[in-house]
Formats: sequence, C-alpha cells, structure tokens
Amino acid sequence: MTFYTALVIMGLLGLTLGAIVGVFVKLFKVEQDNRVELALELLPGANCGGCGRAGCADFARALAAGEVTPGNCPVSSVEQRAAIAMALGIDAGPIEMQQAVVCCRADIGAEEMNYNGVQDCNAANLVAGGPTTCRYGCLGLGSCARVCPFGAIEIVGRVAVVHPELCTGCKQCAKVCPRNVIKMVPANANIHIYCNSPEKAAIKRSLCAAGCIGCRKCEKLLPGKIKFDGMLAQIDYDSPDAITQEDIEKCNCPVHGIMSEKERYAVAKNAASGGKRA
Amino acid sequence: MKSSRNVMTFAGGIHPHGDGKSLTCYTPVQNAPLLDKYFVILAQNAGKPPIPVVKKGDRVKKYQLLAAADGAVSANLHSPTSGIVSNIRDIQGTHGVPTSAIEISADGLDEADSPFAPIPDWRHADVDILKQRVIEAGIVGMGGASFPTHVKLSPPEGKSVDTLILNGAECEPYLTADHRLMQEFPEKVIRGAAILGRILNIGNIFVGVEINKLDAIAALEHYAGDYGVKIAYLRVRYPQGSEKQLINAITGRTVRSGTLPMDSGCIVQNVATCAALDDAVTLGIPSVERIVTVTGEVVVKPGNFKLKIGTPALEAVRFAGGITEEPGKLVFGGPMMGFAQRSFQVPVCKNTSGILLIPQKQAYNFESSGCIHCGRCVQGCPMNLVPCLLSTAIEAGRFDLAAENHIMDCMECGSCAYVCPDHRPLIQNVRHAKAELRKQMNASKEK
Amino acid sequence: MKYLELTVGAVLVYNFVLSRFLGICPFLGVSKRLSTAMGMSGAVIFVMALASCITSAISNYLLEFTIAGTVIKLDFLRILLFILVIAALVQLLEIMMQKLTPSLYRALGIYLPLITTNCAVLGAATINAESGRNVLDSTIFGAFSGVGFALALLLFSSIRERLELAVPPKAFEGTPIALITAGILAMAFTGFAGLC
Amino acid sequence: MTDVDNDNIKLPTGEKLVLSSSPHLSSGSSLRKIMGGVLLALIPQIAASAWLFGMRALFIIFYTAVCCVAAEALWCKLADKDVWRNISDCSACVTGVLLAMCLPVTVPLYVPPLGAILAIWLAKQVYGGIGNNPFNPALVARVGLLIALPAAMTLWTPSRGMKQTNYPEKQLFYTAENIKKINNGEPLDGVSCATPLGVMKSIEKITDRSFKAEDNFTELDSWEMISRYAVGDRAGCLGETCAPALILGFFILVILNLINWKVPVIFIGTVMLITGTVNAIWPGVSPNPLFHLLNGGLLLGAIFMATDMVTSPITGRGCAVFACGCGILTSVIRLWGNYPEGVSFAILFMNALVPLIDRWCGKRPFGFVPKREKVNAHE
Repeated sequence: MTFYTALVIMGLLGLTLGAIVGVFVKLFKVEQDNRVELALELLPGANCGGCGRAGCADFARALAAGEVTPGNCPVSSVEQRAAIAMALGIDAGPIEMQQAVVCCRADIGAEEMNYNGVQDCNAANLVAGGPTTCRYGCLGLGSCARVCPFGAIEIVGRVAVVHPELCTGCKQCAKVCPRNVIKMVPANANIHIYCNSPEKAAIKRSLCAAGCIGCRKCEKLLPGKIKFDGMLAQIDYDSPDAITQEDIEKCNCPVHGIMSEKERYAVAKNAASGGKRA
Repeated sequence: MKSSRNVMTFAGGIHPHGDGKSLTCYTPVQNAPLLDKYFVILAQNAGKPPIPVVKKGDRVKKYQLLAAADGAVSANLHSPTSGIVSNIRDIQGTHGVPTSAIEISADGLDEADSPFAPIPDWRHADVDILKQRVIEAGIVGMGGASFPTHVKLSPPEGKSVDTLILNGAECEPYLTADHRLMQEFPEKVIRGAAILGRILNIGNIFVGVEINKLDAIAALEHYAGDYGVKIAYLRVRYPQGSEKQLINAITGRTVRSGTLPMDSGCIVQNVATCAALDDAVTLGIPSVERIVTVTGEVVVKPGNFKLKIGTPALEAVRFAGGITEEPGKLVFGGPMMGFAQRSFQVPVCKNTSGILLIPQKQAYNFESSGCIHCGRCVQGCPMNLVPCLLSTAIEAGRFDLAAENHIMDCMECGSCAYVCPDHRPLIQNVRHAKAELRKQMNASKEK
Repeated sequence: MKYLELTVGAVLVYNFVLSRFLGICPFLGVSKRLSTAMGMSGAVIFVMALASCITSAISNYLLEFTIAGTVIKLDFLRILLFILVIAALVQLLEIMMQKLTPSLYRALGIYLPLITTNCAVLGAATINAESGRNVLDSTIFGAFSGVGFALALLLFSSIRERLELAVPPKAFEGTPIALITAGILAMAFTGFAGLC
Repeated sequence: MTDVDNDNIKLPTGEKLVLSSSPHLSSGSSLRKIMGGVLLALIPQIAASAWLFGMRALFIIFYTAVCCVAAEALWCKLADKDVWRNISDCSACVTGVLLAMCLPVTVPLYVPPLGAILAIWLAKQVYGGIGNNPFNPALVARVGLLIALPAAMTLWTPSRGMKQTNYPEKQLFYTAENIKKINNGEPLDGVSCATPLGVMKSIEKITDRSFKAEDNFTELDSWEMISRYAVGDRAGCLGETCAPALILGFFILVILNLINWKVPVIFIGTVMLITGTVNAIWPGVSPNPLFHLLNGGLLLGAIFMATDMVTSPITGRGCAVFACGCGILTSVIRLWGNYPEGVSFAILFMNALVPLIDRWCGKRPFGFVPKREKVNAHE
C-alpha cells in the first residue's frame, strides 16, 4: 500500500512540476547561438584582452557575429585560428604570429634621474615628461610587466626585457607603454636594434651611451636588411634575407646596438648585477 | 574691526601651516637687470601655440610681435627686449618636454617699439577696440592656466554673465607676487578690472583677497570706490583661489560639475592679468613681463622680481642672491600645484607666478606604506571627493571605479596629498587616471 | 513575539551561512561583485521562500495520512520530494532570468542552476519539516533564512570588493583571503548567540 | 641694485633635482605620529590598570605589545618585506597594547602570543598589512580568544578595592575558603570573581511590568555601586575599568585630532538611550544606563576600538551610522544575548558593514548634478 501511494505521489508531483516547467520554457523562450560556445571552446581562454575586447567570451560573440576574424586574437596559434575558422565557417584573417621587443638599453647607457612618486610608467611619464634623460627610452617602472597576462616581461635593472619564449604577441604591453618603446615584430625574428630615439645624434649621444648614433654604417654594410627611419636604424623584418649573427659581427656597430635577444638579456643581467651606474 | 567684516569662504580645504609667505611679502618688487639672452617659449597659452613671424637673424625691438596667434584659442607673443633673434629651436619646456622657443640675444639697449598706441580714454572707447587690444596684447590668464583672456571675454550666445571676480586670493603658500602687485600697483589692478567690466558690460565687480593681505586690501580700497569695484574679504584657506571655490565663497553660487564658471554667470580673472590688461590699454604695451616670486628656504635673498618673459630660472635665482645649498627641487608655480622642473635652464613664461626652490630634505615627500582610511583627505577635499578611495582604486588599475567616484571633478589642488599622514602620491594617481580615462574616451569616440 | 524570534533567529542567530555553514558554494562563488551578489540573494530568497512553502505543505499533508484506517508514513520520500520541488523551482527561475535579466543570468553562470544543490535551501526545508512548523511559519522561516543568506552575501561581497583593491601576499590572494574573512565574519556572528 | 658681488653668488647646478608630482609640501603628519598619539592616549588607562590590578597588569601589557611587534617582524621577515619600516610605524605596538587592554590580568602567559598571531597575522598581514584589514586586529584577536579559550579569557580577579567588602560579584563566585584566603592576606592570583555584567546575566529577567516591589538589580546599580564602578574598582579586562582614565584618553585623542569625537559619543549615547528606555519600561530587564556606561568594555571600545581609522567609515555621516549600529548591537547583545559583553562583537560586525556604509554614505561632490540633468547641462 505504502509503495503504491509513494508511487502515485511521486508520479503526480513529477508530472505537475514537469508541466509547469514546460509551460515556462514555452513562455520565456530565448534564442541561442551555439556557435559562440563553440568558438569560446576553441579560443585560448587567457582572457588577456589582446584583441581589444572584454575577454574571450566577448571575442567569441564578436566572432559569431562576424565582427572580427580569428586572426584578431593575437594569442592563438596558427592551428587554433584555422580550427576556429573552419568550425565557424569563416575567413581566418591574418595569421602570422608576433612578439614584443623592448627597444631600449638605457640600463647600460643612460644616467638615472631622481624621481619620487608612483611606481608606474604612465603616472611617472606625466611628471615633467618622465624621469629618464631620454624621452623615448624605457622608464623601467614595470607597467608592461604588470599588464602582461603571460608573465613574459621582466624588469632587469632599470629596463624591461621580453622573454620571447613566453611572449604570445598580445600587444598589451605595447598598448600600455607611454613611450612606445615596445615594438611588435615577427615571432621568428630574434635579432633587433635596441634603440627607440629618433632624435639627432648629438642630443642622443649626450643623453645615452647606448643610443643609435645614426652613423649608417650598418645600412651600408647590410643593404636590404637594415633601413633608416630618420636618425634611427631599424631592422627590415620584411626582408626575405634575415639578418644573422655574422652580419652583426660584420657591421660592428659602434654602440653595439644590434644584438640577439639572448645577448640582450645577458647584457641586461650583467648590468643589473654589476651594480647600478653612479 | 576685522570681525565686523563679512569674511567669506567655502567648505573643505586646508590651512597649510608655515606658509612661507613672510619670506617675501615684506620686500618690494625689484626690477631685474637686463640679460644677454632670453628664451621665449612659443606655447605659453592654453590651446594652439602662436606661429613665429620672425626668423633667425631678424632684428627685433622690445614689444615687437614675435609670433602671431593661430586661431581663436591662441595668443600673440611679443619680444621682451630689443636684440637679434639668434635661434628658433627646441628647449626644455615648463612641462618637461622639449618645446619650440625663440632665442633672443639682447643688444642691451632695450629699445621699445610698441605695435599699438595707448587708449587713455578707455571709458568711452568702443568695446570692440578694447576687445581687439586684449587680443593684440597677447593677454593670457596669469594665474596658472594661461587661458587666452579674450576667449573668456566673448561669452557665447545665450550665456549671460553678471559678475566679474578678480582673483587676488593667492592661496598658494610661498607665493606673494599677487600680494605685492596689489599693494604696490593697486590702481592698475582696479583699473584693469574696470576695463574688463566695461568690455563685458558688467557693473558687479569683486576683488577677492584673503585677509592675510591687509596691507594690499587697504591699498586696493583706496582706489576701489573710484572705479566701482567691491573688495571681498576671504578667509585664509587653501584652495580659496580656485575658480569654483572663489565663486562659491563670493556669490554663493555653485558651479555645476562639467560646466564653466560662465554657466553660473561669473567670470574669474587673475589680478595679474588685470594689471597686464591695464598696461595694454592705458600704456599701450603688450604682456612681456610679470612679477615672479623667487623664493624658498635655500634662496639667499628671496623676493619678488619683475622678470621679462624668457628669463631662465637660473638667472632668476642669481637675481635673488643665489642659494645657500643645492636645492632638491625646482618648482614653477606654487608648492601645492606647481610643476617640478628638470633643469634650471627652463625660462619664465606668462603664467609663472613663482620660482620655488625646495631643500633636499623635503624633496622626497612621497613615501607610502598603506592608506589607513583616516579620512583627512576627505575632510580636506574642497570638491567633496574621496581621494583615498580614488587613489587606491587607481593603484589597483580600476579606472572605472575612479570614474564612478567622480574623479573628473578633481581639480588637483593637492589638499589631500598635503594632509595625508601616509604621504601618498594622491595627485599623481589622479592625473594618471584622468589621462587614462581621456585616452579611453577618445578611443571609444573613434569607434 | 514568536515571529520576531523566528525572523531574528533565521537572519542573525542561526544564519545559514555564518552559523550553520550551509550554502558556502554560492557564498564564495558569486561574492566577487556586489551587484551579482544582490542578484543571487534575490534568487535565493525567492527559491527558499517558495521551496519552504511547498515542501512544508508536502511534509504536512502528503507524507503522513490515513487511507481507509491505515496510517501511511512516507517520511523516506522526504528528501527525494524536496529535491524534486527545489530543482523544479530553480529551473523556473533560470528560465525566467534568462529571458528577463540576461546580464545577471550570465554573471551568475553556473551558480544559478547550482542553487538546486545549495544545501541551504534543502536545509531550510528539512529544518522546517523536523521542527514540525506549519506552512505559514515555514514560509516565513524560509524567506528570512534567505534574507540571512542575503545579508551574509552582501556583507561578504562588499568586503571582497574592497579587498580587491588591497594587495595581500600572493599566497593569500583570492579564495584564501575570502575564507579567512568569512571565518572572522562568522566569529562576529557568534555574538548573536542566545538572542532567541 | 646688484650690490651683491656677482662672483660670490652660489648658483644651483640642478644635479640633485627631484622630479615629483605636486603638491611639494606636506603637513608633516605621519603614521608614526598618529600611532604615537594613540599610545599616548592609552597611558592614563595603563597607569590606572597598574594601580587597580597590580604590577602584573603592566607586565601583561608590555608582554602583549612585544608579542605583537615580534609577530609583525617575523611575518615581514618571512614575507620579504622591509621589517624596520613595518615595525617603526608603531601600528603593531598599538594593536598589542589594545589587545592587552582586552585581557584579564590573570591571563595565562600562552594567551598573548596566540592573540598576537591572530591579530597581526590573521587579521592584518594576510590582508596586505597596515590599512588593508577590514576588521580591527585587536578585536579579532579578542573575539577569537574568547571563543577558543573562554575559561582563560574570563578568569577575573577582584580589583584593589574589592578585597574588603562583600560585593555581589564576590558573593556569587567566592567560596568560603577563598574569603578566608583574602582575609589572611594570601595572594589573590587564581582567585576569580565575576564582572558586574556577568552578574547581571545571571540574574533572571523579569518582564512583568507590575513587578516593582523590589528592583531586580538593586544590588548592581545602586548609587554606591555606580560610584565604585566610576573609579574602575571592579573586576574586568585590564583596559576597560577606569572611566576617568579612558575619558582623559578620549580628550587626548580629540585634541590631537586623531578621532572623530562623534563616534564615541554616538556609540555611548545609543547604548545609554536603549538601556535607559528598557530600564524605564521594564526595570526587571535592565539595570540603569549608568551601569551600562561604566561596565564592560563600552568606554574602551567606543573610544579606542570603534574609532580605529582603518576599520571605520571615512565620511562623518558614515561614522555616525557606524557608531549608532555599534550602540544598538551592543545593547541588544548585552540585554538579550548569551555573552555578557557585546561591545567587541558589535564593533566587529559593524566593521563588516563599513564597505557598505562607505558606499551608501558617500559625499555629494561639489557641483554634482544627477545624471538626467547632466545631459542637458552638456548640450
């Protein structure tokens, strides 16, 4: 008897509640796009904001809505981008990978200025133009390191250095830097010119011993690999013939401004441990 | 007798102890000797910098036009002395970044040649002629913002202005330039105010002066009646000289957030601006020099000097007898809102009211270990904000939270950082956040 | 007086989160923002009040009755039925919220359907059944238990919003510091012991 | 005019120029000065406790302060923070002295180190150190100890003047043997009695309003008793008994501008108002308000704990709400709760409410316009 009563009660209650829920589902129907979920699953999920949207979920919505292409996510790998494009049936967009480079060697070239205040690059840059002698150099207060979602930037001594193996090219650091000293370069390049100042050679030389003095020696010796933008030498990353270690030795830059990422890190470490300049 | 006067003030604010005014407020204004070189920075006004009309090698006379205004929000620039334009190049500006300047090598004759004539009969002169004179003479707000004065004098259609307020509060510690100006040249100030009143067609003119300048008040009162100007006595309180606070104290009106004083029917002008305007109208000379307080504990003979625009800070310090010890900071303007400079080569501009040298032991004044929510900044804030919360939010990168808490209303008067027992860099944080928020706003506008 | 005791007891003295330690999952999960915490609070109050009402009716009238002289006791069905009711209620709420407040729906995320397994709701229903309260008392108790949950969540989320601006040592960032705060909050609540 | 010899003028080189944001002046106040001021205000009560409870009181205060400073130093050492800078602001020392103020004189020596760990580590440093803690560290430690070690924390001994007469606190807890001990002048350590609030809790409440024949609390709130409480001659925590010393401390704090005077006044006023009302309506439920004012930690809590800058609201309006809430909760717990004393629980609970109070009792900015109007103003 108990058994049957229980059965009846359970059954009735279940049916009633089920019916009510069913009615509600009909009443409050919401259309959903399952492509958003799909895209979200395929995205890296770092929520770095490198795409300029509020996290991966927002980017996924924009993807489904056709506002962006998978290539707008700077963090995803080439394979991921292709997978997303295929899953959503859209164009993949630009898929070349990038990385960040801090183009400054103020740690070994320039004097430090006295500064008292907020330890943040953007805040410091507002105080009389920033506490560095060079207006284009790295402030070294670590705003980029704090904003990097991947922990790829280290402040060595007074200057930020990017660890290329950790960098995903999300551009967050380049966006936050008040001096625009962080450049986005192709991920496979590993030799760079570490100066960012377009100023005249005389001014530059009075401020920093490591700044490019614009002697154009490298341009002459390595035509096509190095180009000049005003007074500042720059590596032509689009050149089909990539710059090599031998090239660096060949042109023998008077301020040793051209170097590989590895060497740059070693130099910075050495300068930081060897005590600051007086 | 003082108590019978109606002393006006506002809510909040601070009273800096030992305001350092006694260093300079008793000594008369001195004229500075002529220098070899002057560096006239082009961007001396808020808005667009004027365009040079002279070129390298030109011979110029004193008062000759050096650069002409570029558009409506810009101001003419005139030569401070006679000589040769030896260069036009980038020099260290007052905001730390290199800026274009005209270098003039003085010939020592100081030969004057004003481009315009005096208007002695200004009471009956055409208003448009007076207005034109303000533009010609390159008058800008000399209190600090250096906003071209003629812009303020043409209220847009539909906005009626009924009160003109002269800002003689000089609430910044250490500065006494306006004090000495009002005391030694009261008629210039009052007459300048009357001319402004005529241009704007306003009879209701106040000069607001803090009651720690009784000698200046007495001097002003001597002339006030003749020109129909009223003196408003202000309580000694920082920032009494802030536009919004001044209007609130004198008229009782509240300038709403995001609006201009004009929207509340008021126009505020600095007393030094009025004196410059009086010079331009009654003497027919443009704005090429100003009274600057050169002061600080490490200065040998602090005082007020009539300096030509373009005088480097180093020379100003030389006039003041040099220093007793190497200073830890060079500040243009007052200690509360002034800007620290990178070098002593920075020249005096039209808005440089003071050159302040701060001893080394006071130079590192920001060292924070953590906000203890004491609420002193909240009591001190004249804008009724919560600076400690703003600053904490900014340090955590929460600019949205700062915006929610009305950070844009902050006028960076520095009262909060002054009273902070933890010596937090509150104002720098605020500036950082404002810059960041403006960037975001522009970005969203572009979208 | 009886209702005062019932309500004060439910809100303060036997606060579900801070005295009985029930419903910790959403307490930690949705307390990062005050606004979402408020939304969650509303949802929980709604579910707790309704669930208490319905489950109390069930336990009072359906679980023990006499048919043709035989007393039928269905106590063993209690938890089963309660969960059924709660799950259905949460489903209703979810469907409604998805339509009416999509942003809150998204902010609450997984914690909304998880109200089903929120032991505070089932706890309230069970406590009601065990103390033999009538339907009105049960509903009041359920509603105010929800209010108690809301109070705890409100306090906690406002503190967490402030903690977000603080710089705790790395090891304590996030959940550890939240749990310590909850502990101290619970300590403060012990002071209400004996009020009723 | 240039009577100065130009060659002898010393001119700045600008080598040592510091770049920083305005303002370039500071009022000269500092955390250390603030904390020093609080310690100064505590000195009268420290002296009073030494007089009332003997030299062991001084030792306990010193010992607890040292424990707290040591805990702070240890944490900073382990967390790789600047040890000296964290200790030298004296905040740990203030926490230590305030915690000692909440302990009975007979407290076992293992309690203060535990309290220091609770206060400095759990309530302060895990939140990131000074200024970040949402709860008052001293109170967290006190409440934590009270819950964990109720016996050790309520081991009251009679104060100086209580040894002679038979007060109700003694009658309840004194055995004949102990009285003999006192009469023989034997040491009192380990001898316990109750606080007046504890006695109050033990008296059964009578809500019958017609009950007027004999006041339920005559023994507790007669004038004789009140005047005894007023000088602090009663059992209790080290820092809570002597009202004149605490009030002196209050004036020191107010003169040094370290606290908002409204907080203690509103806090105490609310408690007195509520207990006074209850006393007037049901004399059998509550003793008179003076009893509540002078007993328990009300004065200590209101003057030194509720005014803690870190854990109280920022605006004046918020402080008033905060103090009022503290007063209400204190009265409710004292009159109807299980614990005889409600001050610390009340303040701790209100600490939790501070973020909400700050949010809802904010100031209206100068010239603020509500959103709807603002749009028009811009157009």
